[in-house]
Amino acid sequence: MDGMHDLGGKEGFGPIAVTHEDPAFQADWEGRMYALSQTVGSSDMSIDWFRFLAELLPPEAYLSIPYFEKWCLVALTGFVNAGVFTEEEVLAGGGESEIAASAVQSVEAVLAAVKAGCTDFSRHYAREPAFAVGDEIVTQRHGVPGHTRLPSYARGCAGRITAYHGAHLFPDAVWQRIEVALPLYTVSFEARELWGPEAAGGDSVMLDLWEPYLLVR
Amino acid sequence: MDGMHDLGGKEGFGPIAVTHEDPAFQADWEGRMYALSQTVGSSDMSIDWFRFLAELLPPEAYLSIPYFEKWCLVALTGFVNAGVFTEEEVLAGGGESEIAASAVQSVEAVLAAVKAGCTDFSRHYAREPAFAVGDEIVTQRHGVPGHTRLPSYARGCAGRITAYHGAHLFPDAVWQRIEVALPLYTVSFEARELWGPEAAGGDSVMLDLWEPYLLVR
Amino acid sequence: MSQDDKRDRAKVAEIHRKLHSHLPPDPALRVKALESLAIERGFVARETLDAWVEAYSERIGPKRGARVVARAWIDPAYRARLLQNATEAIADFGFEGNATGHLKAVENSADLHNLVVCTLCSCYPFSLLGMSPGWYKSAAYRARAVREPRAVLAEFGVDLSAEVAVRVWDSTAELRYLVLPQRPAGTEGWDEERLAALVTRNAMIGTDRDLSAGGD
Amino acid sequence: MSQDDKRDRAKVAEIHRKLHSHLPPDPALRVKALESLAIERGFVARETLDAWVEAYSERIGPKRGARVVARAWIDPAYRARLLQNATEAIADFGFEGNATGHLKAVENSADLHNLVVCTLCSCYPFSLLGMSPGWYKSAAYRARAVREPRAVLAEFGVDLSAEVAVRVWDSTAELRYLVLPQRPAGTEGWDEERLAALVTRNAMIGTDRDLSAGGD
Repeated sequence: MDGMHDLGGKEGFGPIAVTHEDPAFQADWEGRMYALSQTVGSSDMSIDWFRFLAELLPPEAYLSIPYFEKWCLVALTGFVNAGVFTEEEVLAGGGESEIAASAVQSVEAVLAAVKAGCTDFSRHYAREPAFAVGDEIVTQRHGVPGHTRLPSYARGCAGRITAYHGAHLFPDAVWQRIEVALPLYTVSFEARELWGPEAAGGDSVMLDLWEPYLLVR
Repeated sequence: MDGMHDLGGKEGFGPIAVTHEDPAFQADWEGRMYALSQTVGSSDMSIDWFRFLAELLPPEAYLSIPYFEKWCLVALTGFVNAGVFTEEEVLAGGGESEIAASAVQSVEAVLAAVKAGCTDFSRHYAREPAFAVGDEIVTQRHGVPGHTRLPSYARGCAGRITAYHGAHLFPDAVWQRIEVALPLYTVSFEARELWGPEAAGGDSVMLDLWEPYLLVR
Repeated sequence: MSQDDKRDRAKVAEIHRKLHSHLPPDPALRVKALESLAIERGFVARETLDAWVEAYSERIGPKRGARVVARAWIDPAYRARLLQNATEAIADFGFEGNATGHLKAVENSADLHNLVVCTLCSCYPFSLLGMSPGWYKSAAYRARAVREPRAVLAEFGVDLSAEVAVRVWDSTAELRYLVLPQRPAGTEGWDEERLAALVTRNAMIGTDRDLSAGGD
Repeated sequence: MSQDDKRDRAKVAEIHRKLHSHLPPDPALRVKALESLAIERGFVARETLDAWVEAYSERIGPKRGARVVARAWIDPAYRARLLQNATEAIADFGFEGNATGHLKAVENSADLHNLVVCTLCSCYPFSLLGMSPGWYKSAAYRARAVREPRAVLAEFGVDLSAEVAVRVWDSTAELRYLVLPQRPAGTEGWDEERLAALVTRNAMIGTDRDLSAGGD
C-alpha cells in the first residue's frame, strides 16, 4: 500500500532534532504504552498486522502524532476490530473498577521475557531459492494493495544480491493470517540508481527483500 | 522535489466529502485570501515560484491546513523571502494605521481584470519538437530537486503522445527566474502501466508533459 | 539548480516553519495579517478586495460553464469550435480569463467518461467555473482520482459499467480541462437557457455524468 | 487480497478515524484508556507494566550494545563471531531478545561508513540498544537517511570526506543491524569496561563515527 508510512526519500522535511543521550521514555505515557504493547496482545495480532494497522492510520495523523500514540491507536483499533473491546468502551476511557488481577511479573521476570522474545522468523524451505549471491536483479515496478515491505523508492530499480538468509515469514501473506515463508535476500542498490545523479557516487542503500519483490535482470 | 504535494496515487485517504453545490467561499477569510492573491503580488513572483513555495511548506502542515491558508503562508513567506515584509512585521500581524490608499477597483473593473488574466504561456520555438503525435515514449525515472511537473506516479512509465501544444514556459526553469519555453505534449498512459494489474483495463490517465520529462521508447 | 539566495529552498522552508509555528493558528487571523500589511503598504485598497470577493461570489461561477455546454449541445458549429479551441470559443461569452488561457474541452460519450484533477496542486479553470469545490482541493480527491477513479465516481453516485472507459486528465501544466457532458434525453427543442439549468458543476469536472431533464 | 472481514482495510481505517477524532487529543489520556481496559479485563497487572518500564529504563539500554562493541575490539575471535552471527554472539551476555532474533553487525572502516534506518516504520534492536531515540522515529530521519545520508550525518556533526562511502541499511525486514564503529586511537591496552564507556548509542546506529578516547 502506497501509504504515508512509506517515507524513504520523501523531501521537504526539516532538520533532524539531534540528540546524543536520552531517557528511555520521554514521558510516562510512552513507557506505559511500550509496556502495554509487550504484554497485552490478542491471538489475532501479528507483527505484520500491527504494522499494517499503523499504515492504515489517517495520513495526516500518521504524520503528526507521536510514535507511541500511533502504537496506542493501533492497539485500540486492533482490539475493536477483533471484537475484544467495543468503540463505546474505548471512547468511555475504560471503567474504574479493577476486576481481574493477573499474575504480576517482577523486573527479573520481564528481563527473562525480553530474552524469550528473541523470535526466529526463518522457516524451512523445501525449494531452491531463485537467486544467488552476486545475481543482478530488478525490483517490481508496482506496489500491492496490502501490507508489503518493498519501499516505493526502491521500486523498478536495479540491484545486486549480497546475501541470502533462507526463507523468512512473508509479510505480504502474514498480515492476512497466511503463514508462508519465502527466500529473503539482502540487495545492494547504488545511490545514483535510486536517486539519480544528485546522489554521491559510491554510496549505496541495502535492503532485505523477499523473492517476490525481485525479477531477473 | 518529492514533496508532500505530489499526492497522485497515494493511498490511505478516506472517503471524499462530496458536495454538489457550494458557495464560492466557505468562510470570509477564504474570499479575502483569494482576492489578495489576485491583487497583491511582487515582481519576484511567478506561478511556478508560487507553487514551489507551497511545495516547501512543512509536510505535516501541507497535509493538514486548509487550501487558502496554504496560499496565505505562501504569500507571507514569499514576501518575507523577497524582503518586502520582515518576519517581525508579519508576526506582529500588521499595524492599525492605513497609510497609503491605492486606487479602488469596482466589480466591473474586477471582471475586466479577470478577463485580462487570460495568460498565454506559449512561446515561439525555433527548433523542431523531438516527438510527434503517436510516438511511444517513456518518462524520466528520477525526480529533480527543484520545482517540476512530472508527478512521481508517472515516472519511469511508458506512454503515447496524443497532442503537441507548441512550446510552453518550462516550470523547472521559470521558478528560478529563467524564462525558457520547451515543447509540451499530452501523453496518454494506460492505467495498468501506472498502477499495475489492479487497475481497470481500458482506463487511462492523460498528462501534459514537457519534452525533458520524456525519453524515446 | 540555481544557488541564488532568493531561491534558496532551505531558507524558504525555514521561514515557513517559523511563520507557521508562531502565527496564531486561526487562518482568519493569518489572512488578516496579510491583508493589514498589504493595505498599510498601499498594495491594494480594502474596497478592491471586497469587489473581488463579490465578483467571484455573484458574477463568476459554474453557470458560465453551463452556458457554454448548453450552446455546444444546440449548435454543432459551436461544439466543433469548442473542441478545437475552447479558449476562443468561451470568449464568445467573455468567459476567458484567469486559468483559461489554454482551455481544452473533452467530450463524454456512451463509452468514454472524462474526469479532471490536478494531483500536484489544485489547478482549476477559475474564470469559467468559478471557485473550485472543497473536495476538488482535498488530498483525498487528488490522491485517489488518478488511481481509483471508479471508486471516486461511485462516491459521487456515478456507477460506471466496465464498458465505459475512464480517461483522467491530470492538469498539472497550464492546460485546463472542461468536460463536455452528454446531452440528456428528453430535451429535444429546449433552448440554451433551459438546457444550461441542467448542467451541474460536477458534470463539467467529471464527477457527475448522467444529467437529467428532470420531471421523473 | 483476502476478503476476510477481520482484515478489511476500509473498516479498520474507519475505526481509526472514529477513535482518532473522538478520543481526547492528549496521548496520555489515550494510553490511560487502553491501560484501564486492559487491567479491567485482567489482560495485565498494573505492577507488571511498572516492571516493564523499569526494565527498559534501568536495565536494558545502549550500554548493552557498548559492551558488545568493546569486546569485539578486544577479542578478534569474538569480533569474527559477531560479524558471522550477531544474535549468537550477543547471547554471550544474555542480550538477545526482542527484535534481535536476526541481528547483523556491520563494520565501519577507514573508507566505509554504515548507517541504519527503517523507512517503513522504525524497527530497532530493542533488547540490545533499548528504546530508540526520538529522532530515529521521526519522519525527517526516515525520509532523509536513505536519500541524503551525508546531509543527515552532517547535522549529527559527522562530516565525511568523499573518499568514505556511505552504506545505508534500511532495515524493513526482520533483520536488525548493529554498527560496529572503529576503535579510537589511543586506547591500546584498555579493558572492556573502559572501552565500553567510549561507545555512544549513535555510533551503533551510525549517526556518530569518530569515537574519542577523551582527554583532548
